[in-house]
Amino acid sequence: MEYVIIGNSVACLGAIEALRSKDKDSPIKVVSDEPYPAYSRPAIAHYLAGDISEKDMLCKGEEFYKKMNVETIFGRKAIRLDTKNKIVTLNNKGKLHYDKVLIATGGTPFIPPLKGTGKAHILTFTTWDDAKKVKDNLDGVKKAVVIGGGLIGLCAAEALERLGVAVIIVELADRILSPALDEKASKILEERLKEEGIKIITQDTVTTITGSKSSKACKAKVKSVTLKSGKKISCDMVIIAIGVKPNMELVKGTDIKSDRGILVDDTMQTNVKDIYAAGDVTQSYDFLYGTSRVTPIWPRAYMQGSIAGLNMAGERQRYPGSFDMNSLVFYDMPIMSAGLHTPREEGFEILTKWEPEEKLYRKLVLKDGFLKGFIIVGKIEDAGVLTGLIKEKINVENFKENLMEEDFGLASFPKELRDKKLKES
Amino acid sequence: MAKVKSYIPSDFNIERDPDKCIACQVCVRQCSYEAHIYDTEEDAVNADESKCIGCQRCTVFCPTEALTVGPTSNPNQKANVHWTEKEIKRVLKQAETGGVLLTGMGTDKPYPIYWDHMVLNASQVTNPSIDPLREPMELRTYLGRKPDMLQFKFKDDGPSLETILAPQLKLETPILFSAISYGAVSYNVCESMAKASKAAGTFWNTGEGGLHKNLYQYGNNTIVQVASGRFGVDKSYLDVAAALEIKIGQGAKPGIGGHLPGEKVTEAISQTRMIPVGTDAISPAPHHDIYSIEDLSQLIYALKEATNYTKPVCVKIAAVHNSAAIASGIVRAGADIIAIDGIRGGTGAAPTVIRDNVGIPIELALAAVDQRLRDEGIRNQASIIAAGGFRNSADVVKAIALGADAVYIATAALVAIGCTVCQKCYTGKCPWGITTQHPQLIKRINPDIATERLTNLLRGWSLEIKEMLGGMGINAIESLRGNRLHLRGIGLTDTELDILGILPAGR
Amino acid sequence: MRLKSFEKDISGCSLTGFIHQDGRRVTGEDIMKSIACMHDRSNGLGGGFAAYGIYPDFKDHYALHLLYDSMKSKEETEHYLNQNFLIDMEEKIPTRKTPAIKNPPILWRYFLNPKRETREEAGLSDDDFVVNAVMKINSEMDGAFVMSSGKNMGAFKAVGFPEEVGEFYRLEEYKAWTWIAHGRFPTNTPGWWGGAHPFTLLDRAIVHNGEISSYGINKRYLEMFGYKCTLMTDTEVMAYLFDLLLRRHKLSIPLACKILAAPFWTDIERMEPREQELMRVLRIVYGSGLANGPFAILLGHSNGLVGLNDRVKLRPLVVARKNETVYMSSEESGIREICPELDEVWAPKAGEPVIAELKNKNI
Amino acid sequence: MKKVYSKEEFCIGCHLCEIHCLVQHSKSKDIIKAFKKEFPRALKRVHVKEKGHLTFAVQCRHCSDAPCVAACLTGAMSKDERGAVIHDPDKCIGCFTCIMVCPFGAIQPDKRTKRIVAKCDLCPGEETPVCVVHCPNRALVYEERKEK
Repeated sequence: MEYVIIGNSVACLGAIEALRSKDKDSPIKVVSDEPYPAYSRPAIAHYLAGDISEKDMLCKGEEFYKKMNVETIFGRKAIRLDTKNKIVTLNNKGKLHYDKVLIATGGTPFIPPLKGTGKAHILTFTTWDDAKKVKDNLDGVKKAVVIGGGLIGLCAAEALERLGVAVIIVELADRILSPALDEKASKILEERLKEEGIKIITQDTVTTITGSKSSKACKAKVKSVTLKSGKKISCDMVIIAIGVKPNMELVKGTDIKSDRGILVDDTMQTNVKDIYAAGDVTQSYDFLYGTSRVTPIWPRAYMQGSIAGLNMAGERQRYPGSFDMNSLVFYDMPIMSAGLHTPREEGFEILTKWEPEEKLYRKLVLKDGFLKGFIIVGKIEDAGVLTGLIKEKINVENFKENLMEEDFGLASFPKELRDKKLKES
Repeated sequence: MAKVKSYIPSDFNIERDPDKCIACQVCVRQCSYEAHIYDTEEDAVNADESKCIGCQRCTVFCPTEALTVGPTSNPNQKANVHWTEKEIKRVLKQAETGGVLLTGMGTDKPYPIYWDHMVLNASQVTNPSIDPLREPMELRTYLGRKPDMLQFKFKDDGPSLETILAPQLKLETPILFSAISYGAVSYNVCESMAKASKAAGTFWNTGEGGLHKNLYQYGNNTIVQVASGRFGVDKSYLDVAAALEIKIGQGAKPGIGGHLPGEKVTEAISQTRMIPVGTDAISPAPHHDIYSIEDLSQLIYALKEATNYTKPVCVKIAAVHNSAAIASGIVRAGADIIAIDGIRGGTGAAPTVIRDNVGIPIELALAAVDQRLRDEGIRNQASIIAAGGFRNSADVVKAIALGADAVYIATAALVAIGCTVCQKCYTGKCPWGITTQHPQLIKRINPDIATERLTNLLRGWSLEIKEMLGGMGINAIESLRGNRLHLRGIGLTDTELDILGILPAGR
Repeated sequence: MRLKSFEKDISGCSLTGFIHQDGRRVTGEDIMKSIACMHDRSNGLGGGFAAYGIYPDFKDHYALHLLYDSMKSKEETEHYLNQNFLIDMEEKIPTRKTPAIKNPPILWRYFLNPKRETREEAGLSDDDFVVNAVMKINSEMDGAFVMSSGKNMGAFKAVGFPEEVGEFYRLEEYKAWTWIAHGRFPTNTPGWWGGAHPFTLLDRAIVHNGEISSYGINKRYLEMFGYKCTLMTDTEVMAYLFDLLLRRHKLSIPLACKILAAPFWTDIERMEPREQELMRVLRIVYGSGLANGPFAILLGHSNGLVGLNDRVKLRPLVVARKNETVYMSSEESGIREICPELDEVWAPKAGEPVIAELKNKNI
Repeated sequence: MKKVYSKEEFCIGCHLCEIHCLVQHSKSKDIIKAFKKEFPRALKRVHVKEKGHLTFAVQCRHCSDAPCVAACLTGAMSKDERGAVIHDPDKCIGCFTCIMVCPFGAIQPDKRTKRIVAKCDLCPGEETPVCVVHCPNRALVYEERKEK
C-alpha cells in the first residue's frame, strides 16, 4: 500500500498520525509546495508581531516526519492527478504512484479585481512566506491599508499596529468579521480596535492602487489607494487579506466532483475511489446547517485529516460533521462564536446579555431545548462547556436558566450529567 | 430598639505571621464563624477575633503555618480565683441575652478525675507477666444477662447444655461508641461510626436521632436508642438493631431533655426522626410513660416482646447520687445491660449550669453500682457499660477493674475525627463538619477517612489494653473485670477509697 | 468488698500425689518419699497431706480435723459442734514429737453427722450443713480452724517441711488409695498451720502451686455466692471454686476444669459446633471463675484424683502411669523416686485436666 | 491511564489543590517564595469550581481523543508518552481555541497576561499529582477508570 498526501498543513498532520496509528510501515509520501515542515498558519500574524519564534512556528518540529517514517517532498507542487493510473505528477516532472491519495491543498487567497497591482509592498497574508515578506518590507512603512476585515485581515492589522504602523482596514461588508460574529459583537470589537488607533472603513473597497514610477533599480512603491467611494488614502503598504477559497487546481479536469469545495462522503472519500480530501479544500457536512459547506477552520481540518487517514488505512470511521467555531483574541479581548449564532430562520430562542462597563457580551441560541450556537465576548473561560453541549447534542431544557450565568460550567450541570462527564472521562 | 453593645472581650487571639501568610484564603474558607476576612484591595487576610471560637481549623489547614490561635493575651484584669474570666464573661453574656447559657461537650470544671488517682498493678517474680506480642491476649467481651449457673444433661456423648442463654452482644474490644444522634452530628459522622464498629467488631449507638435507612446495613453493629421523644422509633428500627437502649438520662444533663433546633431538621433528618422538616425536635425530660420503676419494667418488656426476646435491652442513666439503688432496680426491672453516664459525659447542647453542676463522676458511680449488684447477688444478671469522658486506654482498664464490662466513648471518638472540644456544638456551625447539618460543612467529614481514624483509635487502645493486661499477668479481659486488687489509690481519702473499693498504694 | 488491708499469700511450691485406681490402699511412706525428694521446692514454712480411704470404720461419718490455738477455742467450738452434730467418736489426732515441728496447736478429730432436726430447720442438705459449719468455724471461731471435713478422708498439715510434717502425723500408720502432698514456699509472712496445703472442703482437697492474678475477681465472684475467703490464699479460692461448680452447680469435673482453665477463643472457634457452643457459653457465664495466672493443682476427692494446669501452663506438672496407679507431680523425680519403672510419663497440655478415678466407686 | 478524579461530595472548597499545584509549577517549589517572591506568579492548573454549596476541582481530563490537541492552532498542545495532554507555552499564542473546545472548562487563560493558558500536566516526576497528595479530605483520587 502506498499513500500520498498532497499538502502539508494540519489536515496532513491529522492524516499522518491516523495512518500510522493503523499502518506502521506502508510508505507515506507528503508533497508540499512550501519548503517548511508543517507550521501554524494561524500564527503568522503572531510571528509577524514577534510573539512566537521561528522554531515554535513548526507544529510538530522537523523530526516528526522521520519519527512517523514519512517521505517528504517539500518545495514541489503537485500539478496533475491521473486518477486512472493513480499517478501524481510534480512540477519537476517527478511522478508518484499511489494506492490511496489525500488531497489537502487547503485554500488560496482570494484576490479581488484591482488596478495597479504588481507594485512592491502589495502583499497577501496567508502563508508563512507572506508574513516573512511583510516583515522584510516593513522598514520605512508608516501606514498600511488592509483589504478585508475578516479574521486574517484583523490579525494582520493588529500585528502591524503593534509594530507601530498606522493601519486602515477596508471592508466591503457593513461590518468586520461577518459572518463569524453578529452585529453586536462586531461593534464591540470595532470599538476596541478603534481604541487602539486602527481605522476601519466598511461598505467600501479598494479599486486602484497607485504608486511611484517603477525603474530598473526598483519596483514601483505604493503611494496610495483609491476606494470605490472615490475616497483616496495615502499609504505605503497594502495587505490583501480578504480570505481564502478552496485550492482546487489539482482536480480541474479530473472526474472528481466539486462544488465550492471538493465534495466528500462521510469517510472523506471523493466520488473517485481511493481519492480522499480533507481540510479547507473540502466542502463537507455541517450538522447544524444539515448541509455541506466550506468551513475553513483549523480544528475541522485536523479532524477531517485524521478521519481520512483512518479510512485510507482501512478503518471504517465516519465523519460526524462539524460546525463553525471561532476563537478570536484582539488586544486581550477574547471573543468566541460557535454554530448558529445568528440564525436567519424562525423558531430559535435567543438569550443575550450585555454589560457595557465590563465589555461582557453573552448570546446563546437555542432550539427545541438544544443549544445551537453562541457568541461570548469577555468571559470565555467556560465557553468550551457550551461547545460541548452543542457537539454532544445535550438537551439543556432543565438547566436552561443557568446557561446565561457568566461562570456557567460543569458546576451548573445537573448532578447526573456532571457525574457522567467527570467520573467517566 | 438599638442593638446592645457587647462588653464581652474576645476569647481568642489570632496571630498571623505576615512573612508566612500568602493570602491564599484557606482560613477564610475554612472558618464557618467568619473570623477571617479577605481584603480584596489589599490582597490580605485580616481577622475579627471577637468571632473566633478557637477551634483551630484554620491553624491546621493553613498551608504555611502562618496562624496561631490562642487564648486572648489580654485576660480580663479584674479576674481572680473566685471571679474567673469565664464567670465574668458568663454574667456579661446573660446580661446581654437574658437567656439560658448553652454549651456543648462535657463539663470542663476541675472536679477530681479519679482515673488519675488510681494506679495499676504489674507482675514481678512470683508470677510472670505475659507478652501480648507473643501470647494470645483476649479482649472479647459479651454484654447481656447471664444466668447464675448453667445446667447440663450428662449423656454418654458428653454434656449437653440445658440452659438457654439470653441474647448477648459480642465485642472484640470492650469499647463501644456512645449515643450520638443523627441531627446532633452529620450523617457522615454516623456512617463513619457504623463502619468503624463493623471493622472493629463493636457497636455504635444511634442516640435518639433514629437510624437513616442507608445505615440499616450496619444493623448488626448498631444499638438503637428509645428516648423520651421516641424519634425514629418503629418496627423496622427495632428489628434491624443488634440491641435496644432505653435512654433515661445523660451524664452531661441529668434530668434534662433534648432540643434539636428546627433549622437542623433537614429533609433527611425529618425522614429519619419521623418528624416534619424544620420543626424543633424536643425530647421531654422524663419519658411520659415512665414515672416509676414498674413503668420502666413495662417498657423493657414491651421492647423485648416487640423483638421476640432476640435482643438485649440496655437502660442508660446519668450517674447521680443514688445510682446504685437505681441500677439495682433497673436490673430487677429486666434490663440486660445498664449504661451509666458520668458527669463528664458530652452533649451536643445543654444548659451550662446543668452540665457543670448536676451528676457525679463515673468512677464513683461505677464502683458503687458494681458493688451494690454484687452485694445483692445480681451482678450476673446485667452487664455494666460505663460512660462519661473516657480519654485513653488506661481509663478503660481502670473502669473494667472497677467492675465495668465495657465502656462507651463519644468525645474521644469525635476528637479522633477532628473535634477540638471547643464546646460550640450547639451552634450547628461546627467548622470540623461534625456537629452540623450545613450542606457545605458536612462535607468536611469524609467517612473513608473518619472510619480509618476511628478504627485506628480502637486498635491503638486495644493494643495498649493488652499490654496492661499482660503486665498484670492476665490474658483474658474477664479476669480483670471487677478485679479491684489490680488498682491502688493515690491521694484519696479513706471514704473515696472505701467507695471505690480499692486500697491505697503501698497496702 | 470492704478491704481494710490486703496481704495475699503468694507462694511457690512442690506437689505430688497418686491414686491406686484398683482401690488398693498403701501407707503414707511412698508419698512422704516422693515429696521429700522435691525438698528444695519448699522452704519449711508449710507442708501437708490428704489421704482417701483412711477411715473405713467411719466411712459414713464426716471426719472433721480441727486445730485449736487454745482450750478455750476448743471448748467454744465443741459447744457449737455438740449443738449441731451427733458426734459418734472424737479423739486427739495421734502425733509424734519431732524437733522440727515446734509448738503444735491442739489437734483433734471428730466423726459426726448433722443433727436431723437442726439440719431440717435450716433446710439444708447434710453437705451444705457441714459447709456452713466449716465456714462459721473458720471465720467466726477465734483460734479454731477446720483442716478437713470429708468422709473417709483427712488432711494433715503443719508448719515445716512436708516430710517432717508426715513424720509428725505418723502417716506411715494410715492406709489410703489416694494420697496427695504439698510442700510450701511462701514469699511473705511465716506460714501458719491453717495456711498450709491442702485446702479442703468436704471430701475435696486441693494442693496448689501458683499465683492467681484473677484472685480479686474470683474472690468477689465467690462472695456473691456466700463464700467467705478469709485466708487470702489462691488455694482457698480454688477450693471454693470447685465446691461451687461441682457441688452447688452440679457441673462435671471436666467442665469445671474448662472454667478454671478456659480454652482460648481461637481454639474454641476451631471446635466442632456443639462443643464450640458449649465452651462459648461456659466462658460467657463463668468468666469470673477463670483462674488466670500460673498454677498447677491436684484435686483429691472420694472417687479420684485430678491434675490441672493453667491455660498457658506456667507451672510444672508431670503425670505417669504404672499398671493401676496414676502419679502426678511437680517433677518427674518425685514419681521415679517411688516408682522407677513406669508404663508411661507425660506432661499434660495447658488447661487439659488429667482425671483418674477409682474403678470401683463404692469401696 | 491513571487520572485525577474529583469526589464533589467531599470537596470542602479549601482550594489547597490549587495552591499546591501553583507551588509545584513554580520555580522554587517553595510555597512562600512561590507566592511572595516569584513574579509573574506561577499558574495553577487545577480549578475549583463553585456553585452555592457545591465545590469540586477540575483539571484536564487528558481525553484519549483530546479535542484541544486536535484544535490547537500551533501544536502547543500535544500528547506525551504517558498519554497525558501537555502544553508548550513557547508555542502557545493565546488564541484560546483549546478553551473553546474543552468540554470540561479545564483549560483556563492566564488571568494576568490574558494570553498563555496553563493546564494540568499530571506533575511529571511525581508519583501522584500534588493536588491529590495535598487534598486534605481525599476529595481527589488518582486512579485508573474505564473511559466511557
